[in-house]
Amino acid sequence: MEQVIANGLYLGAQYAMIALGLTLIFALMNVLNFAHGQMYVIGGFVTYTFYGQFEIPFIFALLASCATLAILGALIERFLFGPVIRRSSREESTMLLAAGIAFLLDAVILLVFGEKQRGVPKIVNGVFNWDFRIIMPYDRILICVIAILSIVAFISFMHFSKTGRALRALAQDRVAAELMGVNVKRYSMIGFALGAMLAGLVGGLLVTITGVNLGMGGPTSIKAFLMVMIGGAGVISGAIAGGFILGMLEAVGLAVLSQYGDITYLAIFIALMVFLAIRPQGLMGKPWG
Amino acid sequence: MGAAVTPLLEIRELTRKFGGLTATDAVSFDVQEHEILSVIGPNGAGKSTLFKMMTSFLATTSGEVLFRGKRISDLKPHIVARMGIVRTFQETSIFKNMTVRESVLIAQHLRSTASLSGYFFGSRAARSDEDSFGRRADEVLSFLGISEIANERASNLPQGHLRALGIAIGLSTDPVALLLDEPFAGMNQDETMKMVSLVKSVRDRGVTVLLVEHDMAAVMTISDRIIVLNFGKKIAEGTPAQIQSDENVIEAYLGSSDDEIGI
Amino acid sequence: MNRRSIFSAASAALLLSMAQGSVVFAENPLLKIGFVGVTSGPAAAWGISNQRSMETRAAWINEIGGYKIGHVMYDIEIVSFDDQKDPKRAIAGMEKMAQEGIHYVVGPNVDNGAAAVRPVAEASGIMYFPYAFPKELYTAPASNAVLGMVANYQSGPAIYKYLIDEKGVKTVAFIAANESDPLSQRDSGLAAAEALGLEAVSANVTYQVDTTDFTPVLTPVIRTNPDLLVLSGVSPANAPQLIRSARELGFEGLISTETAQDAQVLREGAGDLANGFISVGGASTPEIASDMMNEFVARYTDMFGEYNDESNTKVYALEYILATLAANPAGIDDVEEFKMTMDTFEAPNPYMKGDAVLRYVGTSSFGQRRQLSVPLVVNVFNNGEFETLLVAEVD
Amino acid sequence: MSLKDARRILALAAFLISVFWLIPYLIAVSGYWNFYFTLTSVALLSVASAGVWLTFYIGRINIGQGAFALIGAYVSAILVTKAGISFWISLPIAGLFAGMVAVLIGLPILRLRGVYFAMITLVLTEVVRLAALALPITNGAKGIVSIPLPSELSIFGIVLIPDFSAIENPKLAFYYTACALMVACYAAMYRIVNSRLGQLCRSMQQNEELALSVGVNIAYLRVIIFAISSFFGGVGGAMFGAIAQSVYPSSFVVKDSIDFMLNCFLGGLGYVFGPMLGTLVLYFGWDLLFELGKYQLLIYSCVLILVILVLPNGLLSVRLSRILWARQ
Repeated sequence: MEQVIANGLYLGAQYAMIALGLTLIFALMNVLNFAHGQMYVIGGFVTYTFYGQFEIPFIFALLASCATLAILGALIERFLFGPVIRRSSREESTMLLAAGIAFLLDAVILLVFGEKQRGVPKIVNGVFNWDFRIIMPYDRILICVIAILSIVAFISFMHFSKTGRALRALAQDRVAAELMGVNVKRYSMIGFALGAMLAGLVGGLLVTITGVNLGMGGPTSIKAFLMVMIGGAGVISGAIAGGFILGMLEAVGLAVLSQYGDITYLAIFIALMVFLAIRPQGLMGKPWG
Repeated sequence: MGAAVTPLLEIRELTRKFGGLTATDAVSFDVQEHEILSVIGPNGAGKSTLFKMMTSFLATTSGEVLFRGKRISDLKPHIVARMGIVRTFQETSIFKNMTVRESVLIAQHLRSTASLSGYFFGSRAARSDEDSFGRRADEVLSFLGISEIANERASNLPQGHLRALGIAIGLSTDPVALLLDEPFAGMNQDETMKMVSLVKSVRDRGVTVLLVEHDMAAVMTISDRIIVLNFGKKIAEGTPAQIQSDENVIEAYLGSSDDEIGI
Repeated sequence: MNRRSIFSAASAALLLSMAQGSVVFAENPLLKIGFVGVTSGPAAAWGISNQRSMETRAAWINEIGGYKIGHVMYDIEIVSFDDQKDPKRAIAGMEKMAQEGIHYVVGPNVDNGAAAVRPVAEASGIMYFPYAFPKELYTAPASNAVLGMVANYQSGPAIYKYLIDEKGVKTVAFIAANESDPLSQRDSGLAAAEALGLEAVSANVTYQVDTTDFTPVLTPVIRTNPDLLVLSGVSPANAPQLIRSARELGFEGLISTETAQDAQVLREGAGDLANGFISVGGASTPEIASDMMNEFVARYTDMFGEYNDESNTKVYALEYILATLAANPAGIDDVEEFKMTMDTFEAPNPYMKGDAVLRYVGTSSFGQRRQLSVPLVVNVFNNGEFETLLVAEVD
Repeated sequence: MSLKDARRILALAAFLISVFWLIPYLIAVSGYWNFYFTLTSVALLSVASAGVWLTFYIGRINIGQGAFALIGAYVSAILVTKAGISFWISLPIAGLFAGMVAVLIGLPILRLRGVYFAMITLVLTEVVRLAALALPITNGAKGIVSIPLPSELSIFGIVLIPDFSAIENPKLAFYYTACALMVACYAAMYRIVNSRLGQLCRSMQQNEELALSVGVNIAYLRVIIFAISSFFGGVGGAMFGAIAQSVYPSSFVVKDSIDFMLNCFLGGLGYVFGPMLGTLVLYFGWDLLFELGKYQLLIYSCVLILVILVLPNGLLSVRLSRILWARQ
């Protein structure tokens, strides 16, 4: 049981981080960013290239991932989402753009980084083993701690910095924020860059444990959608809660239903559908239509 | 028993709670046929909640609504609408991307006789529906004096026309009672006066009109009777003259910092 | 109107590009061999290792003046189609091959693609060489599909038997992705293991293909403490994670799979934890690789920057097609001739040391010769390299 | 007859002639036989996409059509292989079954809007795939293979549709069948959109509360529309199963669901024939770029993004075609 909870916590921390960036972008622009997973993968590959190939210290490689993705995110918002959102008559149209970008990033990843699974040397060796009740490699514990710290840092940033407050105002009500003097164009770009950067950060962190390959993008996006839905779309605390809940669900589900293997995920997904049908706004979201 | 006519609508002890908050608290009143009845009160007094419950858009926590003596609470909203109790909303009460005439055509849906498949295959009932809807739409538009904007898209209309469209939509349903949610909000003096006469002419067609409104001047001119809510409770009921001199009402309004209300 | 103009523009574009295509190779007549498989998306590694090994070999042949079939030297052109792992696309790809007049196609890489292209291939007279295991594809009345590798229901027993005899394995656990191919492979692996008297202590645990962290998945499996953990139909991307998680959870038994893996990927993803991991490979290990194999690897690395060990088994399909055609040139336009040759065809295996031969097998599994005799090489991973554990042959 | 009607009839005639005569003629002349399958796919995928478009029409983002296509494919395959029913009878049953499932699922989930509905439908695709893997009747991971070609359909001894395995060119037969399905499907859509039904749907799409308050039974309407939408998905899926002669749990996956949705976006959500054009461009486009080899996906996605930048409201928002496509 302790192992299950530890697994759930660890999974939850990494999921929550993936969901954070997605929900931020969703809250700001009402865009369901299908390319979020691909951004995560790029983050992983950048860290792989710098840390695994060029043997630059891990922390710098991680920063390189963040920077790359922040720039990429800013460019995508400035030249793609921004114009399309302004000109399309139904805001769902951005989904096609998001999917197009996901295809594009997939193509770029394939051409630049290749088709193989990549991994990097472990950042910390050794396994924490508490009498076989909890077994957790040290690098996972470290990543889990970094993830939680990053989440805390992100929340403080959103609450206490000027940029963060502007972003939250924007997320709450675009028109009102504009009236209050928030430069909507500029902060949309910053917000998107920040969301993308979070994807890059978590990609860079997780490459040390899970490695990275070009196929991880799409499924990651979909998993992130699920977490965001569980917690409530566009709500930061919801994304975090959603991440931890999905992590726990998987850990517990896999432990309890393991002998029925084939239906573990079927059960999880059906439970999700029922939950969302009953409580569409998720745990903490506001109904949105 | 007395020979009193059954009121059109009886609101009995209507209560709605949202979590710990009581939006309306045991509100009771009657609505007589062919009157214009306004519900006023400071922001958050529970006026809109009341309207929503009367049209079944919101479930009641307790209490009930009777229509011609029959209970209509808990019926589906479109059933209540079909019985003739129709609500229009605040600014958003339009179909943005439809023309005025299309909107009015849609609004007659509850008088349709054909089935969905009838419409698909163009059955005789469907065709006769379409004809009568068309005639009726033109009649409503000319009655409200907005025939010239029949083919304009709603999203392109100015404020005043939007409200008229809202009323047109409500009126096309051929309602027994029309519940208007802030029909005068955001209008200037001129527009308001036009609207007031419009509402009166609607009543003169035999429609009972209920209003939720902030604009006191308009309310006082237009209403036969007024209900005042404060913090979910009914604090007064009477003719405009009675309400203007009611101490509870004056206190409620002075006590609130709502300065748009000029009592 | 719109539709028509797009259509004609499309035809024009296609004509143009085809015209160009045929100008480039002018000296020898061109023999086109097709590839329909997945070269993008999550499973890209499977198809790309296939496609690249074919392109490497084709470039090599063309460089040395072509391949002699009958009295003619042919240049080889590889025509590839990315089916995105979608059976609908795979059919379109096979149609495209038929359109190009191609009679020999390598692929598709997965079960549903291979099943979906069957009607087209049979109607258009195409022999295809899938890397998919469903027996219906190779058993009569089907006759156009040739299994391009060793099926897991063939390699599994060989591996299990070896492990029982040499390592004293008694209990086995299976884990598979919750997808058609791995699940089918798990089921047949399980049947084979039980037939050999192994006790299966856990065979129901599955994981989603998109899993990145296998600790929760493996926890209950490891609890059963098997002697052998089989990763059924595991993709090269998942293998290192699975191995790593199992070892970190304290698992000390053997781990094996019946699919081909890449040493570099294992090295990066699991490092020393992958030591002792048993997988099926081709013939690039030093013990058995011939000079030709070594040159192939060198050329592949030259062309694409990095070798992929999965290509060890995938180099064979093209070689078989060409060698069989050389044995009976009439097969170039007529697959019935090719099929007749298959029963008796035999040629030396250029990629392996010793006297191994290329021939068609499969009579015991399919009742007809519809499988390439690829050497069943079982490798064990040790300190970053594969070492050959045993070599066997399928009949 | 007004000029507008005359133009419409002319456009329809031109369309029918090009689909049923000109394209086969061009293929026969040019010898590009492989276009038959591609165009057959386009026709069938556009039928499924039409369903997605219908749900967009009532203001719901549907990323679950893959689920219904898979259901349809399995129902037909099971009926044909296990119950020995003629494919032509199984085809409408597959559609109806998908529609029935849609009613059951739709009742609770159609209350949701926006991304919430979208996400549930997305999960639905995965649920159906996993169920297909787990249920015994679907033959699990091994799929249903070796499905016979559609057999003869005759009424009172009059052969309506010949046995596909006996005719010389089943490709052409499938092409005609798929196109006939497509034409029927879009005719039905056109009729829905241009009848009062369409007005009701649009009233829902634009303002559900108001529609409800003027007496539109939106709960009923949206279930009906969702069922029709899924019917199209089921029929399209069943037909694909017949062409591939096999069905696997992965025959229609999340990616397909997303593709169906993208087809609608690309063609234009405001146009009945949007999904048809969107499917043609997205699906055919990929095939045409086949010559680009490893740059195929790169070029494809760049072109796609450019199109969205230039025409964010879909291809049909270019107004060259007022004659053909009734603007909504």
